[in-house]
Amino acid sequence: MEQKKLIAVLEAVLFTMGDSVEVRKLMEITETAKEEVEGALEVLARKYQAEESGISLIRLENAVQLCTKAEYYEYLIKIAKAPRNYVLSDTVLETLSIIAYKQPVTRLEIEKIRGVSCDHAVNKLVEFNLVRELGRLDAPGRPLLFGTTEEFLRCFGVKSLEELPELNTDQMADFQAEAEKEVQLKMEI
Amino acid sequence: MEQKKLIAVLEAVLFTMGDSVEVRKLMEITETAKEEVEGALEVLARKYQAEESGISLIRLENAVQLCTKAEYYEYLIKIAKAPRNYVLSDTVLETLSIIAYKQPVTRLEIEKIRGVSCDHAVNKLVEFNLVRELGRLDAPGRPLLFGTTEEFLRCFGVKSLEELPELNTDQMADFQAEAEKEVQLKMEI
Amino acid sequence: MAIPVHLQVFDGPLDLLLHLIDKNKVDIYDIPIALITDQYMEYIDEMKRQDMNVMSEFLVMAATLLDIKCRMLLPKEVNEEGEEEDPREEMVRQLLEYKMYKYMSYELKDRQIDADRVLYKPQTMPKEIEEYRPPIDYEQLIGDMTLSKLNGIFKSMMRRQVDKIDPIRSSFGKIEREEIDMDEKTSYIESYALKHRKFSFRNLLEKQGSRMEMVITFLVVLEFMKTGKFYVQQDELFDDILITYREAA
Repeated sequence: MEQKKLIAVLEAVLFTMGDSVEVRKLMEITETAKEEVEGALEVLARKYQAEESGISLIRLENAVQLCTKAEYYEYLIKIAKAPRNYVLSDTVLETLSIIAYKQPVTRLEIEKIRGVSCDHAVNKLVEFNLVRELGRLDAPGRPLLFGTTEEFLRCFGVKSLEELPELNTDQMADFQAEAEKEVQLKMEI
Repeated sequence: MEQKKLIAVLEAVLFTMGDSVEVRKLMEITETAKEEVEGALEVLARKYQAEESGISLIRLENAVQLCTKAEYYEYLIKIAKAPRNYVLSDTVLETLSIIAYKQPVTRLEIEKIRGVSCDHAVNKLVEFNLVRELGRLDAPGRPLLFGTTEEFLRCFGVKSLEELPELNTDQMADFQAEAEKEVQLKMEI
Repeated sequence: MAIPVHLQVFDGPLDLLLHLIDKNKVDIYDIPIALITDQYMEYIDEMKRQDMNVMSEFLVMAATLLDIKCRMLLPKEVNEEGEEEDPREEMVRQLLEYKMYKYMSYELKDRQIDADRVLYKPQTMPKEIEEYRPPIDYEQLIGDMTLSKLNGIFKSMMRRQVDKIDPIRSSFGKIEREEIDMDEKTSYIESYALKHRKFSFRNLLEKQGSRMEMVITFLVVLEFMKTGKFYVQQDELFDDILITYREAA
């Protein structure tokens, strides 16, 4: 297929579906190789980057989706229904961040890190469709394993799990330096 | 408002609404005069006319709407027609087994057994037409009762629900006896 | 009227610990255990009225802190490599991990605020296409799942549910209050002693129905021993106890 037509087809499909569509699916219906589809998606994304465009193309792991540009929120909210806004308590957010970084993870592991039970938080996250069960761990009691969903990526504006804000050893060193700077009391036990 | 920005806002609004939007409404949102909005809509319509665009702007009386170009319908049909290649996850299978052996059963009962929310799994099963609503339980909140469908019988090669006998009352009694022996307590399963 | 005191709510023991470390501006790697433990205990004291389920988690941490405090006072332990071990090490590791995830959760929150400003579009399938209901490929969906496999899943789930119940605590059953009249028991034992003069403690206990009755009987015997009415004698350890009634006393 000619690239111009391919781009138009992809735009038509993404526009109609509204929801995210897997790249694999796009390859299937257009009977086109991965590189070509990816190339066309790139052109499309660049087209939307133009100032006079109000939409943009986002990536969610192996899928793509169209959405509005954040800067036009004020205008949109006057007419459109506000997006589902999950109000997540600190407890729930902490649990979510553990699941996001350690997935697949069991409840027990989460509880070990937080020092408190996490049943309520995990249930809330499953209810919000931010977290899902990934299966069961092959260990005594076959505990459930949890991981994040595509909705999670959308909700936090992350393209893929690799794109999660990193917390590396540097950051840990920062914490330490910070702590040391703050030390004003030297106390002996 | 600068025209480029106006065009972007209109595109974002029309995209997110999906449906038709009155020109008067567009004027209101952008606080812009009719001529300017009409001018911007024209630019937008021309932009979509380009070969590499899959959508177009249509006029309906005093309203405008974005829609998919008809020439790309064949690809949408491909998406719609493609058999969905889903697999049943552990989570969904567990929920299905509970519904099969304990029907009619409410969500709450399923959640009690699995220890986690089951909304997603039940919805999936209903979507797959393996499970259906049987009515409501005459209890506070009148919760929905779920049971298996004919499709379920077909899929598992069962002629009728009576043929699902293995784990009915007998087996349950066995479990209960086993459990009682182990922990010396009476339990309601 | 009691004045309600609002305590800052902490999200678990680690959260409270981090707060105390932060408040005292001390290095997380060099926690002054004595100070932090005291403040921690103070907080728990004020929390006492709260839900016991929540409390238990805080108490576990309190026990850990006290354990560390004790070990800090003792000579330093040395590991296989001959290095001195800091009793705080494990707790510091846990605190840092918790702090890291807490920090990441703020980061996520910021991202959510940004991402919330993006809107999506509902599906708008043209009518002509909407009529095509995507068929479900049941053969693929069901795969090699069979009824007996489904049955197996159900069984293992029911078993898991049974396993979840704590076999120790759930076997406690209901604790019922048993009313036993102490005076009645006392006069019963005295008349028994009058009748038998010299008798076996075991025989006396065998006549008691419930555990509670045995306990009361034992208490009454002790009481009579004290007042000198009973003289008890046991020849060997774990042997039966012989009780002699002494009227004159």
